[in-house]
Amino acid sequence: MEAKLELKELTKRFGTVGAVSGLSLIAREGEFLSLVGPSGCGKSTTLAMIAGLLQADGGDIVIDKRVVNDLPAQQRGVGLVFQDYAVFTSLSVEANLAFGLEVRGVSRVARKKLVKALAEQLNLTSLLKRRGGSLNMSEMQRVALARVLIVEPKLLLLDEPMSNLDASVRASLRGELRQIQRARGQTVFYVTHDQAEALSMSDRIAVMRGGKLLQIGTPEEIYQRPSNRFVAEFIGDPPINVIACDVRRDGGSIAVDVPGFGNVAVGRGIIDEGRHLIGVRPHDVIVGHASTPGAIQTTVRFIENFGAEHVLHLEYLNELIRATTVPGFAHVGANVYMGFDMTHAHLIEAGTDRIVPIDALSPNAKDRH
Amino acid sequence: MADETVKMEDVDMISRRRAKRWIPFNVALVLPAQLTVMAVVLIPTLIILWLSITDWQPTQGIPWFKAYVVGLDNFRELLHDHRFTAAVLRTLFVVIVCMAAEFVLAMSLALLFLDEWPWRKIAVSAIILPMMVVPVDAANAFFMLFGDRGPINYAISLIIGRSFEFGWLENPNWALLPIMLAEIWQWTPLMFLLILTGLMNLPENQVRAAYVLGASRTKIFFKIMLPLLTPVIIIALLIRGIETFKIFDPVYILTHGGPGSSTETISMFMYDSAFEFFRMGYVAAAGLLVLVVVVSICVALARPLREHHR
Amino acid sequence: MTSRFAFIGLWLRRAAVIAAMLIGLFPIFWLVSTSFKPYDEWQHWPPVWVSSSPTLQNYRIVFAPQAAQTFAAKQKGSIDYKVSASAWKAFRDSAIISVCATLLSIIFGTLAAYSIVRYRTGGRNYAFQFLMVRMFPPIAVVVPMLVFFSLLRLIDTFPGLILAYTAFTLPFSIWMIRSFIEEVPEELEGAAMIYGMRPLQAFLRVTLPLIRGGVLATALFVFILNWSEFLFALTLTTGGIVTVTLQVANYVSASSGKLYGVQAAMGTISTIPVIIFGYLIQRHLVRGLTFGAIKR
Amino acid sequence: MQKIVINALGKSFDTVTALDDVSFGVETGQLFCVLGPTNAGKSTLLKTIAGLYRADRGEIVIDGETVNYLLPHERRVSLLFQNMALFPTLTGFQNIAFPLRTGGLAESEIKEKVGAIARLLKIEQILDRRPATFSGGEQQRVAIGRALVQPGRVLMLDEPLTNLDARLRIELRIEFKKLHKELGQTIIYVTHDQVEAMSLSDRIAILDSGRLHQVGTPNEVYHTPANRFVAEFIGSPPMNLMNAELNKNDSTLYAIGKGFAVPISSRHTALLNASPPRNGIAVGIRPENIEVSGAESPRNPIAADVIWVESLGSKSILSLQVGDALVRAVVKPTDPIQKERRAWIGFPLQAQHILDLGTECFVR
Repeated sequence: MEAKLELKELTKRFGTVGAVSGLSLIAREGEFLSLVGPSGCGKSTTLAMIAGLLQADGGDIVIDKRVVNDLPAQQRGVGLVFQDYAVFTSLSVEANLAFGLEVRGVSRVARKKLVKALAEQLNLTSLLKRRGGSLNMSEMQRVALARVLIVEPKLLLLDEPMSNLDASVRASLRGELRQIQRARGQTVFYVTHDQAEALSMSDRIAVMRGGKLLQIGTPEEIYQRPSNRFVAEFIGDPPINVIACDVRRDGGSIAVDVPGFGNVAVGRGIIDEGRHLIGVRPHDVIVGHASTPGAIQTTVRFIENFGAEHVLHLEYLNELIRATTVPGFAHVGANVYMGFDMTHAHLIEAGTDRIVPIDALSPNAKDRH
Repeated sequence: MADETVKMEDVDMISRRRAKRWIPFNVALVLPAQLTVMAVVLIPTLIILWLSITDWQPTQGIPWFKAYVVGLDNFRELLHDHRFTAAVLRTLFVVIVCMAAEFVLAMSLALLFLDEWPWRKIAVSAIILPMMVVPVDAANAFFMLFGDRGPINYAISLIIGRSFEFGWLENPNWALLPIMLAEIWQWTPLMFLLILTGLMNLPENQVRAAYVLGASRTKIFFKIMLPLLTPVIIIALLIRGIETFKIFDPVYILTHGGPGSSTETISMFMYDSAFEFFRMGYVAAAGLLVLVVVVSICVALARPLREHHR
Repeated sequence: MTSRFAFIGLWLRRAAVIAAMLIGLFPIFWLVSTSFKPYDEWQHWPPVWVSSSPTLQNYRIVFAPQAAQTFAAKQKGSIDYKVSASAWKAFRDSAIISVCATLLSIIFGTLAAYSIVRYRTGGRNYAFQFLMVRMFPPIAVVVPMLVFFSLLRLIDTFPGLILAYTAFTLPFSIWMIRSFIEEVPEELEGAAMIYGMRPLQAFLRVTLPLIRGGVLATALFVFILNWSEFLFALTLTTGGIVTVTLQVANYVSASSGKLYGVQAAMGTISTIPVIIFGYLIQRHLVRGLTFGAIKR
Repeated sequence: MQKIVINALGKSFDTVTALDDVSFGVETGQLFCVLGPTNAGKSTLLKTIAGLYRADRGEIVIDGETVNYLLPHERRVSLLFQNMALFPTLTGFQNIAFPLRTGGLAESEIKEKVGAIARLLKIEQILDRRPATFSGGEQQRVAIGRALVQPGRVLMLDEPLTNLDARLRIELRIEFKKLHKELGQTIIYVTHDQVEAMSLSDRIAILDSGRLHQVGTPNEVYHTPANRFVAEFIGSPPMNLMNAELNKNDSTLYAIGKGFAVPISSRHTALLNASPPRNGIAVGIRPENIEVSGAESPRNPIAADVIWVESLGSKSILSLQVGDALVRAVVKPTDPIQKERRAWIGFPLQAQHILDLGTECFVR
């Protein structure tokens, strides 16, 4: 598919502070691309540069094969939904939707028709006569989205559009937004600090930190094969467990020992011997009521109840290890056995926080059966 | 057991006292303000009600409360008093002209100050200087400027090329102009300051959103910024309208309502009636009429202000 | 986005700003300039822009009655004064009245504003009745006030004028301070109350320090209003108390009209404190005057 | 013993009813959540308990004492405001020490107590700075410190995590649980996020428009919701509710809707016979209880179109079209059904909930 948006070595400094440094990425035609990271990572700055509200200090912004660095915002063909939605509070919803058409010289009759059609599509018909200032947050969000969609931008930019909404509303809007995007084949560039939003909506996710791009890939890639410790810890709820381990080289292969568990896995990869870290998702922590090979006994300290599943916090040395179980599996204070399913575990190199690709990291054959 | 009962009642007493005291506490806080206002506004208003139906004049030598009741004669006379009706109409004319001029000037000036440029702060300070001049002094300055041998006439002389020594303040057709100019000169800065601050504090993202959507600057101004500015404009006009309606100082200093009664405003008319002709009953009636009109206009106008203040 | 309004030519805009500044400053310049002119330049034709022989004569006349008499004698006795008292008394009287009335207005106004904001006292329309005071043309209440004041023997006294000034500035005190209080989240007072303070104490110790800039600005604004007031001073005094504005208006000679230079001198010195205060409060003034319509 | 009892509490502002006949009790040492959407009246509830608002009706009892007419500080409760309400002119230290100042403690004692709290919350390094320089997380910790330094009879937390980054939220959630365990405080925790409420609390009260819908343990409100609001508010994704008509066939009661027909359990049948619904019913089923397979079978008899897949990493959520209803189901991230366009679903009898559309309450 063709590249709709390309960022080449994009850079922005505020004073001496580098907000974005050397960011390069491509958003393909019709793709939903999320830029995710903690606050202050430079994602909103990136968005403002693409929209034309901020001047880049270095690098190129290419939209539809055209360098737009020096174009004013209006001529870039982008649509922007602000974090605070910026609905025109003094205009009616109808006038809000018609605004972009009006400035493009669309006739009154045609405007009315287009507004009506889009309002029906987005369930806004009942709001059309209301004043922008009288809407609640989730209504504002839909109006802001519709206002931008109606002019059919080449690229739709969304700046944390869910952060002002209640959790319950957020979850239902995720699906809605994604469906609208699919139905229209709209290229979307979505900025958020919420990894759940990014995972559930995106075709691809770019993880950013400190102005730099750490990893870009499909949600599955980002979740299952993070490139470093930050991505692994940032993505996933409940978060991944990161535990100290010892790596031994054993001929062409390496062996991973976890204190208390002994040798948990073997595989092939390039990593120095010594103390490293291992990341295991709570789903891959196996909890049982009976002793199994490779499992150690532990106590349940807390339980987080998520309704459909419970997350146990299990004592391990001076830390707690999270494990996902079915509801009602154990109660607080219960003694259970825990072990690791190592097939999806990640080996994190100490010092660099890089995740080392290991061929066939597998449970130690000796302990099996 | 008896002890216990007493204690329980004590607790109950404390609670009840609190329960009762709760409301008076906040009322006590507004009491000083409320009493001051009542002393200076409410009681005089009651007195005005009485005086307006009498023909009391201090020169009659009888105390005001023994004055002769004439019923509605004062009001009847007022409605047929051309000097009064002329003063009312003239005041409304001054209010409308001044507000319009101040608004247009202030808005155009404020738009010049939206950009950041060097010396901007100093220019703002210079432009708002007139509103800080004591009004009586400002009126005196305009008296000098518009004197027959003042700098205004001199400037006109230079332009038309011959000596021009027009008596602005002595001419019944022109005397109102210096008064209004003094008022506009003094108070455009306030309107300017209000509108400028309003403009600088508009929700930035709405303007940016309109910009990204492709709207021209004129369009952004009329369609987005102006409506957002409405509450500020209403308040600015309200403040200025109310104050201009009471216009007194420049009239008193510049013309004292003259020549004849050609520049007499409502305040000036009432002042003269009270302190030149000592017709207190008549002035009271006029004051009452004005109060009723002003209060009803303000109650009507207050709605936008109140709604905005939720 | 740097220049939202580039649609008028840059130079045209600069010229307009300079013109506005000149128009704004000219009357003030004339006032100050005249205050240094000797007698024969006051109404000279062509007008004298800046005196070539500046004099402090006018200022001397303002402050020293003897100087005025000598001056009158020099002009062949053709100038007879309505006022011969020194301006010092006017400054003193004005200061007493303005300071007292301002303090009362601010104290009463702060308490009332606190009650209205935090306790919603009197419901939604209560604060509005205070604003209505400001809408009354003062002249309409002057006559009954004279009657009422004479009953209480308040005419031509400090308490009388202070009472009138306090009442007519209260609307501004209440509404301006109210908008400043509303900017402080009530949770701050809430926290102070939960952790040991009584309600009024919480307001005075937590909220008031945060809005002191605004309260000070309101106080200076009210002071300016009081200092510049003319109508009440004119009608509620009978010669015992003379305010600054009265003093200015009274520099009128029975035979030759206004004493331009003396009025200008008095005007210049009476306006100086106002201008100083005015610049001090400029920042807070707008937010207060718009009663919160402009958010920061 | 009951630490706090709220009895028929009512509060209105002008014409808006913020709290309407709210009653519940909190046991000593419990972490009690009040859960509801924005403007449900949650903050009003806390402020009324703290004495910042006066209750119009009803009673607030703390430790057996009616506190309605006590001043806030006399109630001896702590409240963490949603906006933190740190005193901007005071340093971090002074903010935390604030509640101690009225107690007449010696300066050294105050230092010691503040120091202990700061260590617990790991904020020792910011004690000298003003709140304006704090990050969101730091502000929050200082505010907690101020609420904890002089332990009140109850600690109330108003949306303490709402203004934070999603990531920080996940981390701090468990910190609250730890803190609660360490301090043994009675806590009332207000939130709009059902995940927080479920994962943290001992009991949950669900509040909407000033009215309580249900009070119960997380398991109770999740597995036996009282009404539609609770069922749709709790759970992510929430419970599926599919409208249906009752139909008797061979002595078995069936729920028949557009595109599906399911038998009704004998327990529900008995209840439905006892009080027949007037406006039909809805069949409720939690997404994780739906079985999805690629082929029709007696276990999975209902045909559905896969219209949408959300991948959350550890699981995937399928949005399925059944008749005209949208049904969501949770499957493993590796489930091949995600690639299909057509699926067959079924759900076990015991996982069914029956909602009476007349009363909007579940049949129990």
